[in-house]
Amino acid sequence: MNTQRSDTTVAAAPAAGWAIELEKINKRFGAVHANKDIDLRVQRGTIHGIVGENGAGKSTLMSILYGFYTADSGTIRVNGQVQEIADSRHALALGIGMVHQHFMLVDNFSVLENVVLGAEDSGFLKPSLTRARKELNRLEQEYDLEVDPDAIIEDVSVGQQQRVEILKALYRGAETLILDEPTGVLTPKEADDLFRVLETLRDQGKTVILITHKLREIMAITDNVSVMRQGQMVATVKTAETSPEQLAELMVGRRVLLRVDKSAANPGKTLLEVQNLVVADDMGITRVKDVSFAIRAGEIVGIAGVSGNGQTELLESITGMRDQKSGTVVLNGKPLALEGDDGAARARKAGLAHVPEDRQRMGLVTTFAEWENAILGYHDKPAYGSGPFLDIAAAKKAAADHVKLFDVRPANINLKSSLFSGGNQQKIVLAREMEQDPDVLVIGQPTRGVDIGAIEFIHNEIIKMRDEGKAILLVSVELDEIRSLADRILVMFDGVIVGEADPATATEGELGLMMAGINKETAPRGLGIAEQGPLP
Amino acid sequence: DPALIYDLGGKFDKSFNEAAYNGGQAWKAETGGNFVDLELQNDAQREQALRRFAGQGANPVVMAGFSWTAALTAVAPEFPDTNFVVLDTVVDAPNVQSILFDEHTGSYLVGVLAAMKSETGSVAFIGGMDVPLIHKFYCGYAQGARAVNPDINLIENYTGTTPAAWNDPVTAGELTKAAIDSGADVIFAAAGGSGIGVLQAAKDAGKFSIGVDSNQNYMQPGSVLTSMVKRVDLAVQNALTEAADDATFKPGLTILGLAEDGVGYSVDEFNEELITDEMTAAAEDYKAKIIAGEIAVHDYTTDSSCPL
Amino acid sequence: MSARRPLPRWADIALLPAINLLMAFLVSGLVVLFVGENPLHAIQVIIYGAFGYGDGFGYTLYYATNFIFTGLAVAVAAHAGLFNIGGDGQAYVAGLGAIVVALALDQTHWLIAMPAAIIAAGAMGGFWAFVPGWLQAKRGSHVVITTIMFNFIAAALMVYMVNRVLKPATTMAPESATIAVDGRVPQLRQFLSFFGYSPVNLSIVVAIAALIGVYILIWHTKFGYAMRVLGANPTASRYAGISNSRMIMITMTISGALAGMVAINEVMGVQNRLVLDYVAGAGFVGIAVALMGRNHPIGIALAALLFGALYQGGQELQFVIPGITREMIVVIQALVILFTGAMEGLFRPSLERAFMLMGPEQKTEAIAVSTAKPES
Amino acid sequence: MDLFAILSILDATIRLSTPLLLACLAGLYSERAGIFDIGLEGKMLAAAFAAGAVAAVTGSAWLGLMAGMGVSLATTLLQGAASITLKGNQLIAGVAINMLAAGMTTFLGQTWFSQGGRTPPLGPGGRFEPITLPFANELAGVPIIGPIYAELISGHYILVYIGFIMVAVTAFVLYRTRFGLRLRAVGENPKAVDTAGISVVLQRYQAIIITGLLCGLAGAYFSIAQGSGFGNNMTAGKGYIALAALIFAKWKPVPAMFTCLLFGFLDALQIRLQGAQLGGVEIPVQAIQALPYVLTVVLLAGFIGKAVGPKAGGVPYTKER
Ligand SMILES: Nc1ncnc2c1ncn2[C@@H]1O[C@H](COP(=O)(O)OP(=O)(O)OP(=O)(O)O)[C@@H](O)[C@H]1O
Ligand SMILES: Nc1ncnc2c1ncn2[C@@H]1O[C@H](COP(=O)(O)OP(=O)(O)OP(=O)(O)O)[C@@H](O)[C@H]1O
Ligand SMILES: [Mg+2]
Ligand SMILES: [Mg+2]
Repeated sequence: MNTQRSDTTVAAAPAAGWAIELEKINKRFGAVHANKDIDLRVQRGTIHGIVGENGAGKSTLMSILYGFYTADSGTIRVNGQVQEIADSRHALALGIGMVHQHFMLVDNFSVLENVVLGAEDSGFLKPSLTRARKELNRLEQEYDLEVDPDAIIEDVSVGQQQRVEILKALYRGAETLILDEPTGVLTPKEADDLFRVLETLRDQGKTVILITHKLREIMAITDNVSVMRQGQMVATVKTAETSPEQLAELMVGRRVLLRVDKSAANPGKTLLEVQNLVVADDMGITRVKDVSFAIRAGEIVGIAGVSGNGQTELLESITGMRDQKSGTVVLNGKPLALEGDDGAARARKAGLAHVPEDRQRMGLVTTFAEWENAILGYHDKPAYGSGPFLDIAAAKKAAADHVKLFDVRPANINLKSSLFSGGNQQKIVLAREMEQDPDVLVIGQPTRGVDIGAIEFIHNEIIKMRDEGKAILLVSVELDEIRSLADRILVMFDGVIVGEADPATATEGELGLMMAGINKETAPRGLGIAEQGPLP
Repeated sequence: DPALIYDLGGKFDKSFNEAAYNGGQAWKAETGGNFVDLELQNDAQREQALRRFAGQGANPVVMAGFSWTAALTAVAPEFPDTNFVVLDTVVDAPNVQSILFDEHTGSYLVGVLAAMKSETGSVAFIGGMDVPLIHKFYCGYAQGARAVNPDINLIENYTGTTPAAWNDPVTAGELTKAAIDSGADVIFAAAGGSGIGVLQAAKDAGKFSIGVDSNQNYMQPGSVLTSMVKRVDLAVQNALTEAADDATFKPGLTILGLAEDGVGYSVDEFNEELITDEMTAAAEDYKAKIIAGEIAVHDYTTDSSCPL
Repeated sequence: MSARRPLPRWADIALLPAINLLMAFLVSGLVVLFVGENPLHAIQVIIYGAFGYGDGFGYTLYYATNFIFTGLAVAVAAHAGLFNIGGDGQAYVAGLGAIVVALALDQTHWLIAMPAAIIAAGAMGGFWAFVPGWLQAKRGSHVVITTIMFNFIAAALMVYMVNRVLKPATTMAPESATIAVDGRVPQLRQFLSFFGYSPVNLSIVVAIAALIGVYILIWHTKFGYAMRVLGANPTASRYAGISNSRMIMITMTISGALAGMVAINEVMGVQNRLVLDYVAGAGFVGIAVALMGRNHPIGIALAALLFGALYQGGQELQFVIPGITREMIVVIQALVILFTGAMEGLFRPSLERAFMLMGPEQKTEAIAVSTAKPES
Repeated sequence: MDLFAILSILDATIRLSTPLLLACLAGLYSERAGIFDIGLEGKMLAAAFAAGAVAAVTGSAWLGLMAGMGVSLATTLLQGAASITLKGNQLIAGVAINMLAAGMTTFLGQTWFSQGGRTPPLGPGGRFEPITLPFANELAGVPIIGPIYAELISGHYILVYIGFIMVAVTAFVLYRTRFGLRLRAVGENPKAVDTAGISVVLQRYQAIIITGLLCGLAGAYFSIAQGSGFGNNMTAGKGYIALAALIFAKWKPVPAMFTCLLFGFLDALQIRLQGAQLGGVEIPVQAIQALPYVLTVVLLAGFIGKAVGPKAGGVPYTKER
């Protein structure tokens, strides 16, 4: 139905011509048919959005265009010329650059080295580095993309890393820039900066292809948008002629509720209390500075903040993964003994469940079958075997239940976890943690990289937990998400809770100011227990 | 056919096992007979090899090396009609001939020669694996050197403590260089395959070395002073002939010493320039006295000590 | 561009290895030809020597016993993400425990001496692996280096112990006193005359028990689960509340104790005394065995049997064909490792293509399941 | 200890550390490119044999060296085919190479020379001779500096000097050239390299070619410089020690040099400490022999801390999950 319309809406060759034309692209990974007969045309000098559920094949398609994968069949035309893009070198030569969903940076290299890698001028590095430094300076000024060329990648924020990726592409003279979920890890401010850059690029006549799950971004910045579902291209429309609701329906194949629907909170007794927590990171730098707050049964407390302000360390410390320097975490009235490298086990036993920020690195063992991941962290429970033995049948039973309850697709508990799409991986983790019936649930970035269908589902589950009387601590860099889920918002800046806000009344602007640490003095210090000491 | 089994060093070690092999070859040339032989891969194969050869009718079965004790003790009673000959160790069974060598007396003589040749008053010994048998070499050598020069400085080193020490010319060479750096100018190598490194290093530094087991004088002509020969070849050759026939087979212990020419020092065209008449005379004198029992050379293996 | 599809499971675990093994023998055959011998005859001799008669098969099993232990040692550590190169040293040092107990108890009965020696050998071998494990867990010293170093240290220690402590004054060879008959592990030939004089002994029962034990440990216990989490993703294991440092130490200890069982086979079952260097590289063969066996007990049992057969068949080859030296056997073993282990992918593409041609409409369902097997 | 004794030890240190250093640098190229290499031992052994054999037959050390490097390279390419092209397990490939070399060298040696696997002793010209640096003799008389220059710095085989020059070359290549940048990148994050339009496979092959050549130098050192002819298993585990040194040095060239010197020094010391007394009691020789290894462990535990290798090491590069 929709393919029809795609032809009528943007059929005639536009004045500026087609930058990219893909025809009947097919790609299989083993048994997975990731791209089926895909057609896509991108007009030069526009920003073209691509949306679709997790695993719809967006990244695969773009990787084919970028020469990282080779299509099994199909044709690619760049600027009207048929091209066999054999590798990324070729794509780069054709003026196609790509910023991958997972950054393609060498962690222990400097920014400069990363930019130069693969685009060196000569056998010796010196001249290339000198030229790149100059060029970076120019690009930085032109696009207002500030980075320290000598900083080491692993030391800089993800936002900065992304700038490096963009600079890498621009340095190579990209005319068409592909961005795969660029805002998944960005703060609102960083995202705004990025969009400004993209608009500048468009104004200069460059072409941008933007993959994102956030329909708001699509509506705000793209000229045209294509929708993919289960390996197929289902529609391409002019952004001006569509609506988020329509896009969502195209993506998922059913109506999606884009707003969270929740009743007012009904808080009970205090379940989690964090008192004067001080935590250092791996390098020994203090990241959490005397943080105190409490969460009561039946409420969701959101922690907002620009990433890198201590949220990660706070979460890891509360959940027993990271030793604290001082302070106490009290759960259900009892202090938790969290020190040692198995603190997480004790936290869980006491009734604290944890959905980590980074599911692939932490929340899952990607080489394990789904059912094995369904008991991660809870494998010691008597429910999964008596004494030292593991009751595989019980674990599989639990996995099957999770899969059913959370609609994990494919519903195959024997499948290796890495073969699930990001959204489904997230559901696997959520199911595991929520189904243990914890008193307190700590969730980091619940919907990072997750498609809107799944987001709707995840948000509903979180609300459901709250309504069952659990205490929920939610950390997210998505201000929207915090605002729609949380009952109270704590804003964290530089390791300190700088203020508390009511999601119903606080505006995005106010929150943004607090997140930037502006009103440190004037903002209310918030909760009762936080009154205990002066600011450090 | 008779069988000959070498020890782990392998049959071409330029030293002990090779001497046994040469004995076999000499026997072959002499009698026109044929023998089967085998190199071991590991210790576990010893019993297997013995049973295999005895079982297929080889007689006699000759073994070279002190590591055969346990295997032969186990297997000999199983094959009472087979004659076994073992070199360098003693196995007490009615169908076993054990052949030992008086390495200490032979070493004594090369010690005499070394001390007389030395200008620095310092001589060295580089042993292979650190085991009592090699200490026996050293102890004889040391006594001989002290007999000539009571003040002589003795340097004693071993290439290692595992069987790999028999085959480590690099370490042996380094030990030699170290010994030379501390003043030694004659170095006795009782180190199996590692000895090559000693001979080479001595040659490179313009010093003298002493070979072992086989006559190694040819290996670095002009630098190898002499070799402490242990006539394993003769012993093997004789064993192959005598033990084949129960009439001539001599079960029990046979000791080959200076008197039997079982051990000694070698002089040939490669080293006659190096050994003066005076040195020959002294060595022959000591040899006669030892044979006559006037000089008792202490055997390290009797009490694990070396009184000097 | 032809899309390739994964092989059916049976082809993956049986056909492909068989082809690779064949390839290894083919190349070995060329080497045999090079020395002017008949390769077919050589293969015949190897197979006959390894499996053809009681004695030979007994020897095959005796070697395989060692390789099962060292293979399991490597595999257990590998599941926890640790590369234990120190099997040789661990097995060597375990000999101390075995000999001391065996000599102390050899007037009693093997039913008493053997279990006690198993504990002692396991403790010594385990300790020798625990220290590198502890250093890794607490000090971050790379276990690969420390286990290599511990191999060398073990060699020095054992020479000292054998020469200076355990050797009776009267013996020339560097070896301990001999264990009295009552204290020795019984030989299988005592029950089955089929095995002739071969040294295969009851240790093989311990080996089989170890195979089963490791299987249960890794896939059917909570500890094994935790081990595999650690091996696959140390961050996730910390997230799961698993104490990584404790796991590393315990796993290394188990690994070392398994390697230490070689001492039971060698010291109490075969040599009846402690000799120098009795491990003879079995620890290193264990690496190959574990890798070839995909760290799975069944694979390890098969790989150990293969290597046992190569050792024994190779020995036979030397007896029968004098032109083939012991090094030739090492070459054949190396080629087997190369083709079945490192170059196992050599024929995969062609095989996949062959399967595509044979049955183009493979059931995707079956394929999805086959790729889902957790890789170990 | 007088100056002479110290110089003697340091001199031996240099001699003993050279093959370690060459092998360690060889490993550095391969491991920095993401290929774990426990096959250093086998490659050195193969090279030692080839060098010894060719030098014995032709009487030319240089031809021997070429042969050693050639054979080592061929062996490396075989290993590379297994672990890069066929994406096989890198550790198994290394183990196989080690065994293959151990068997083949002795086997071929026996077949060709009938000396139990040894190659015939080398005549003059077949072996590298120590090089006397300019003015060594003239300066020898100068106090302190003179002996140091004449004994310690001068008078080594050419391969020794090549080894130490290679440290500087490697540091330069690694940190100052395009090749080095790509090499380091491909061992850390091959995907980043691939998406930057560089062939991961090609880059890795280039790296191991250098590994092969350096192992060739190291192996030749054993048979035609330090020794005179090839002997069975003559590398005696040095490949493993070199690997340990590489990890110890955290995969960096200059630290690698110091580590190899340290290991060489301990080895030299060990040789000279035999029969040493401590408080009137003779230290067991085994204790002294174990010293370098014990010290390595202690240093590693006490000072070095966690050695984190190139992140992509050991994993064959595939695009598909
Ligand atoms: N390298 C690969 N190997 C095997 N399967 C893959 C690979 N890359 C992607 N797939 C599979 O192909 C399908 C499409 O994946 P792709 O990454 O293109 O989805 P996507 O639309 O980008 O999803 P997301 O929104 O989660 O990023 C998925 O089923 C995925 O599991
Ligand atoms: N520019 C350089 N030129 C030569 N050698 C260098 C250079 N930079 C680093 N090195 C070598 O690396 C050692 C440590 O350097 P550094 O701490 O920068 O490495 P790193 O950043 O930790 O590791 P990596 O090499 O992975 O970047 C130095 O002692 C030196 O040997
Ligand atoms: Mg994607
Ligand atoms: Mg650096």
